[in-house]
Amino acid sequence: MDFSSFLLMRQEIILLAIIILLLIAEIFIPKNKKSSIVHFAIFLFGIHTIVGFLSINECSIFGGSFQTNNLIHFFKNVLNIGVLILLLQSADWIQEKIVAQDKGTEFFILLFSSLLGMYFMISSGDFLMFYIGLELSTLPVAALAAYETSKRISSESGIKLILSAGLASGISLFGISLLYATSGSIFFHDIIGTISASNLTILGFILFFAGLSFKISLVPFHFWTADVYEGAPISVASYLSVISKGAAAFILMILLFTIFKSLMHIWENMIYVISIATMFIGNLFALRQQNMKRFLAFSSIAQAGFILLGLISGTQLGTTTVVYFIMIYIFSNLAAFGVVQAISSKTGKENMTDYEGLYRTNPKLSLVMLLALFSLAGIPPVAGFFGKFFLFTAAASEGFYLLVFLAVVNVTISLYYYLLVVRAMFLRKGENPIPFFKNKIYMRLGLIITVIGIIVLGLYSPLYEYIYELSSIYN
Amino acid sequence: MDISYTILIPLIPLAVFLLLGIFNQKIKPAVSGYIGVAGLSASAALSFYTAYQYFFVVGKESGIYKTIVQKVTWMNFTDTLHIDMGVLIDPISIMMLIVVSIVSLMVHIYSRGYMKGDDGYTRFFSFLSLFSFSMFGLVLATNLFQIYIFWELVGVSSFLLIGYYYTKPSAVSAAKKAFIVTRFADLGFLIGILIMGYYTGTFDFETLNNPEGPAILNWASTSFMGLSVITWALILMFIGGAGKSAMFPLHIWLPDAMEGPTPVSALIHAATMVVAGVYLVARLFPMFYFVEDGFALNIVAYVGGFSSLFAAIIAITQTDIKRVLAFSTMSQIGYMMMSLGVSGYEGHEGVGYMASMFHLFTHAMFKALLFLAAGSVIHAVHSNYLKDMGGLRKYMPITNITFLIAALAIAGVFPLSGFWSKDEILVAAFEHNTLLYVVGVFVAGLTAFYMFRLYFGIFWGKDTQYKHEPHESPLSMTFPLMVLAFITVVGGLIHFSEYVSADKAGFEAHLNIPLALVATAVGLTGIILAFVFYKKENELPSRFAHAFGVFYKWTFDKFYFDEIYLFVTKKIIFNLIAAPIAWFDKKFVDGTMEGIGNKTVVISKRIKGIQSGKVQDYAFSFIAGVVILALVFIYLWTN
Amino acid sequence: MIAGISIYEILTVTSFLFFIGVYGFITRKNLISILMSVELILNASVINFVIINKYLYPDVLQGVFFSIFIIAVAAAETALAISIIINLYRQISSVEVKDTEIMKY
Amino acid sequence: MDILSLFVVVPVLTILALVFTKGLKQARQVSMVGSIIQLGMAVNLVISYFKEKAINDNIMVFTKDLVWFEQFNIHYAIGVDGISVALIVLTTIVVLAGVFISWKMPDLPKEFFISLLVLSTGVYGFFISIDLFTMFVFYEIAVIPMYLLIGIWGSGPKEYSAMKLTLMLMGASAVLLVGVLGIYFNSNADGGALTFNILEISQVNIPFEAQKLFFPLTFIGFAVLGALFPFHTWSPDGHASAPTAVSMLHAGVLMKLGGYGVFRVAMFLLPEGAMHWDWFFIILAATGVVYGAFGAIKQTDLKYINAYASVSHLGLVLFALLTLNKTAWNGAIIQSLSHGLLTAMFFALIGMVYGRTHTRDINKLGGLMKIMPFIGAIYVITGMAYLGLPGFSGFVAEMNIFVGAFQNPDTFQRVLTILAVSSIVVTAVYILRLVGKIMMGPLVNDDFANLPKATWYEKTGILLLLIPIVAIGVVPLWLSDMIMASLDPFIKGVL
Repeated sequence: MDFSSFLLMRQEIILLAIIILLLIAEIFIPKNKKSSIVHFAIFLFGIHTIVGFLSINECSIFGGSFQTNNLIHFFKNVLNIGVLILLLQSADWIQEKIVAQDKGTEFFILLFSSLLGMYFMISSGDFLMFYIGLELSTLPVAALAAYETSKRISSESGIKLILSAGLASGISLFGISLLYATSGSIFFHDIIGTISASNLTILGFILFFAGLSFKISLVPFHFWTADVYEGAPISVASYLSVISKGAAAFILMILLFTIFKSLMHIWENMIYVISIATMFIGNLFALRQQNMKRFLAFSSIAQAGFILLGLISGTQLGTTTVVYFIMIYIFSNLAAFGVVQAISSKTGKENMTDYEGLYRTNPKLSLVMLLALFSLAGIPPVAGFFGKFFLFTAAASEGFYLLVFLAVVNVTISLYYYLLVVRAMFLRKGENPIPFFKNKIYMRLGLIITVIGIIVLGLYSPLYEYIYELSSIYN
Repeated sequence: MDISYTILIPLIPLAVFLLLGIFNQKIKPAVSGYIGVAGLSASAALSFYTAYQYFFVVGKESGIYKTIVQKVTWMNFTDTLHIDMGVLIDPISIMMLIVVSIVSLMVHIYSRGYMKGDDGYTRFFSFLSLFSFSMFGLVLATNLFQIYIFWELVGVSSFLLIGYYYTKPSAVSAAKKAFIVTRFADLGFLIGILIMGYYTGTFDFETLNNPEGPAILNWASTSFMGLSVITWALILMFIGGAGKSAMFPLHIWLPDAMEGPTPVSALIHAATMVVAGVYLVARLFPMFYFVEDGFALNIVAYVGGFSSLFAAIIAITQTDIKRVLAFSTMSQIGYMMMSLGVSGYEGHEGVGYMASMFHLFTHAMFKALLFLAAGSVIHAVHSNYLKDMGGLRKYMPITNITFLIAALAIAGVFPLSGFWSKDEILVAAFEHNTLLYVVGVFVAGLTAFYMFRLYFGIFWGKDTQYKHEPHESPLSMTFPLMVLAFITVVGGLIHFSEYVSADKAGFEAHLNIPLALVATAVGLTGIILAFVFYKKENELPSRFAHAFGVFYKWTFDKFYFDEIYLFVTKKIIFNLIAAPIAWFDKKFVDGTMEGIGNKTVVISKRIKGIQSGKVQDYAFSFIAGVVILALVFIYLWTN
Repeated sequence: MIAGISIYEILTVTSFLFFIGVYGFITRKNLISILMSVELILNASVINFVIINKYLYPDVLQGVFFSIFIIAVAAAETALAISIIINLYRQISSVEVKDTEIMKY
Repeated sequence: MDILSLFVVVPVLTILALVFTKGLKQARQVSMVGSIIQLGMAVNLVISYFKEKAINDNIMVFTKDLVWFEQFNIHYAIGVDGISVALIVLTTIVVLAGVFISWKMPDLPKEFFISLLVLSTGVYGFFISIDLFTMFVFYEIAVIPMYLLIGIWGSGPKEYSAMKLTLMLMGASAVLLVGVLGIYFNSNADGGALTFNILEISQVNIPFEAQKLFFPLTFIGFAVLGALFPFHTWSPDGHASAPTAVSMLHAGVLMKLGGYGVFRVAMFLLPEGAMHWDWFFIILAATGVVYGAFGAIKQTDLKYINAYASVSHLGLVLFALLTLNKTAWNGAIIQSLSHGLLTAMFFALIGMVYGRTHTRDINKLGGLMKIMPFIGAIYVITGMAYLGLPGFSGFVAEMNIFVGAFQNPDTFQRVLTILAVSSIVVTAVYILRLVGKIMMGPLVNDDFANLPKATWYEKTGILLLLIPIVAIGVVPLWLSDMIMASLDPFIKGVL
């Protein structure tokens, strides 16, 4: 292994460099110019995002601990774009609220660390790397969730997250230890060869799966989600619901399709059941939420249930549709969170009733929200429809018609509560609507990118074809 | 022979209708009256020309009046079934053309006087033209579907004209009733057509009516509940005819239809539209006669006979003069039906057919006359009720005379036209069915009685004191009366049997002297009785009414048929079908859908407790989830 | 390899440890105690890794290294958790778990 | 740009133009121009269709095929036959009439017209698609604006109705989606590639078991939009709350998507399934015909009456489709057109009455004929046309349906046919009740005495609808033959 192979970890290294640069900047930027750190961070991350698109070779380094390929690389880029949008959307909030408390740099550092953890998690080649990536991605987020130290709910959400995450990773680790016991290795490529459907393996797998499901917030491992989203700052909730969830779902898919392939007859049924439970529970809870963040939390739980529909097929088609869906989901959910963020940071209002009459005062924001919700609900011609349709196609391709049917029933339920928001914004006039306000450039940019994504991702088919090609390795 | 010009007969009124209808607001009333009369005159002239051409120039071929058809395809159903539009000329259609055009023209002229000053003058004429168009179309129809199409159109014209005074609730409900009852009957007609079309493969009258044709020869090929399907079809179609011709028990709309302006009653509800049912049976007479040995025809006969008796009895007690005339119309149409029903086919056997058509013709004239005269009376005294009339002969001489002529004609007094046609009907009944003959004679007596009750009641009887002194109607109204009276007098002299007969060959009809004497005697008895009862105001009528007691009351209330229908529609259809359906829809069908939605929300509320906010509960669920998954997937569901 | 003690006994112990941790997590009333329970669970895994490595696959030290990392991460996690708890304590003067229930349903 | 894609492009361009308009005046003028262009295109389409058909006897003409998602074999595939041409023309007419009727839209006019045009884009796209996926996409595009249209501009319990309507229709489309996927994954039964293309699938012998399973899903999925009993309850509430133009478009055009979809997808692609399930659904359809008619008798809200009437009339469409007979099918398509025009007309009239009197309760209305003669006269005419009077389109349609339905000697079907035929009487009852109550009789409310007469744009909208109603009713041959010629490929499936 020569030095150049470090370049294969280019994205990780650049991100690490950004973190260090920010640390240095924190030291050298004088106190009254701290707000420039926001521009600096966004600038650096923007560069990082763009550089990320340079192609990379498939590789496996550190004895197989770290591996990457085009699909993983592509997914990292998707995560980058997501985080970039997130940064754009929360830039104003950070400037006004966080930098004022002199905690701006740390915010970025924690966020980037978490992202770095995700890189390692999805690039992991053994359970150790996976575990470290997982923890690296979770722990900073817990800190971020509790970031608004003056707010009680923020601390509460932080403690709930850290404790639940601790439990989940403990259980997951116990599962990994059992898997280690039965297969004799923590390297994925070794495990593939030795894994068999013994009871201990299945137990280990289930424990491990539970730990990962926690991150994707699948039922019944989802309970922390809503509380944490509600208490955490919006950008953190947004990060948890899109980036963190997306990355976890992605790695779950890779693990299921590779090392646990031979357990497919087990996890197929498991996912079947969990998927139904997740969709129903997520939707049923979302129905009566009034707080927008909580609302989006349950909606994102339900969306996770849909992702499982793609997983269940276990084919290249499934891989493609899952990646495609996650990508669309990231854009859609970020758009929704972006609007919530914009309104919340201007007015502090987060309830659905506060949105009444929004269209008449802030038509553009409402339209973004409308598109986002339609995309989440799966209404054409916005991208969400294509994402969902293809997920269903993937499930149906393996004959899971009943599952698809239950999923479409859930689509209808979910449409109901998405329309509740539309109702508040468009149908009602509202006694005290949020007055018109103009967003700053970052927020606008952030929203525009999501809108473009929501519209283009679905209609522009070559993107799907591209993902399909990349996914051929998981056939 | 090219008869394509006959298409203009219906089209001219149509054009008038469109003209008057579209520019309703722009045309001055006087002008629209002239346009209407002019249009109809043109149609009438063409009708006469056609009649002349047909009967005297080109119609007859080797002793038989041929059927001339010209048509175009209007719509295709299947390879064989299609709707054609065209004209069919044969003796009865020509006869109907004449009837319709004469009466319609007279009514148009009459209306110019009668409707003067009315708000909807132009509208009235446009509706009249619409009706004329539809009626001409019906008469000239070449096939079942065409006749059905125009059948519906006359129905709607009738609706519009009955409801002409649309601000009057009674007129509106009468119009609705007329339309719905006939629509109900048309349902039978339509199903009949469907059956006929399916089993014979054609709607064309020519093919259907050909005694040697497949439709008639193969009538027995399919049967349903013991009868040939063709018989069923004919019965169903007769239901349609019965509805339009106000046969028992579908007659209830006709008396109410008198809510329309009187000229309308004269035109539609006396002379033309109501005989459409008779025309329909006559149009399909070979089928009725040959299929299943005239089973359906017997039904026609009995329904007709019963209706005529039933209506005549009711007519005796009614006090609204238009209603008396309406029941009289029903009775006379029953006569025609009965006559058709007892008719044979060939030669003199077919006297019933001929008599029926003959009576249709004469009845149209004198009944239109009666109505128009009655209209003239109503115009003068502004009331429909006998109690408001009496002694009018002094004020309205022309009306008096013409009404008398018509009354004598309908009573069957020699030598007026009614005598001849009624006599032929009784001959036909006598030759084929004694029971119906007795009924016929009895009805003849009743008819004479109630007509003269009416006549004496209006023009003689008590000397009523009028607020405004009544005066004779203007010429525009009396002129049609005189024309129609003239036709009523001379109409009987036409040798009808030579032109119109079931087998189209024509035959020589003779006056059957004994039967004629019986009928005349009965008629005169009726007149004399009426004279005794009503010439001068006296106690006799009420004493007799008392003597009949309950029966009188029943009759006066028209045997409660309206109430029965009301019960069926209001109580059964509205309250027992529609209301429960609406309720069911709200509670069950919609309730289920709502229920699904509401239940979802309820479930959502019920389960909110599991999101308790306690991190330890979450952990418990987490662990429980893991344990359950482990148990299930290690031990239970292992494939 | 410890004489006289087979892997089963040790695994039984770690399982007990694991479940004690789980039980503690679910029942303790104090956030710090819950945190300790999490540590128990992690420790159960740590011992598991070491024992499995030692008894079953002694030639490669994967398990041992894994356990070192777990300990490190657990330390970080605890530090973070404690800091959040302290922050919470500042606001509500309590570290009882029942005081962290304001967000629910 | 090909002649068909224009139908999607022009509305989209109109929408884009609308985005830049300000105020009611500009918005309505832009929409009017856009809709008139569409009408012109429709006329052009009819002419070109006849020309093309003379030299080209493919099932579909003007076909175009662009690959969209290659992996799924999803294409943007378009083409029309006589049926779709007829329905496209219907749509253009109703849209234009709808724009005229909405001439005075007080609240958020721009958004209103945009939503309206989005809806029409969906409808056009649906009618021109011959790819199941594209079709499905357009279907949903057509349905979803209803939520906003009813919710924002509606009246009464609009939020409730809008939600109910949207959820039921989207629920149905969810069921449909399963059906579509089922068809897709069985489209390789003969060894070819999986495809969404309707024409290609129709050549494939989908296994009977699959047809049996997926026909009900596909059928119900579409038929809910066609107000199949007992899934019709969205329609009365939805119509009652919707603004006039939306009711027109919805009942007039959108509900036709149901019948069209049933025919084009469920029955065309799954003929054996259709024959297998026929008995069941035909009972529902026939029940719907009578049930809707009786339901209409009892209602007192003008729009509810019309909504139930639509249930009855569209039940007749489904009934006709299920009789599996060419004549009846022809009738079903004509009925779709006819009902589309008539019901749009009715809703337009109701809108005018409501706009003036501010009530739709028939007990509070009466004698309006005297005050607004034009509206009154048209109301009577429409009523008459609605109850199937000859000379209007309804008659042509119904007769085709009845004659066709009667061609099957099966007693069961005969009974249902007679049941369906009997609805014409019930129709007469509620129509006359309606006309009698509100137009005729004495004036019930003196406040009504000075209500304004119909305006030019109202008259224009009405005449736009009336002319085709009469045209179809008086000279049905060309339309009937155009549709009939397109039915042959369908009939091959079930015979």
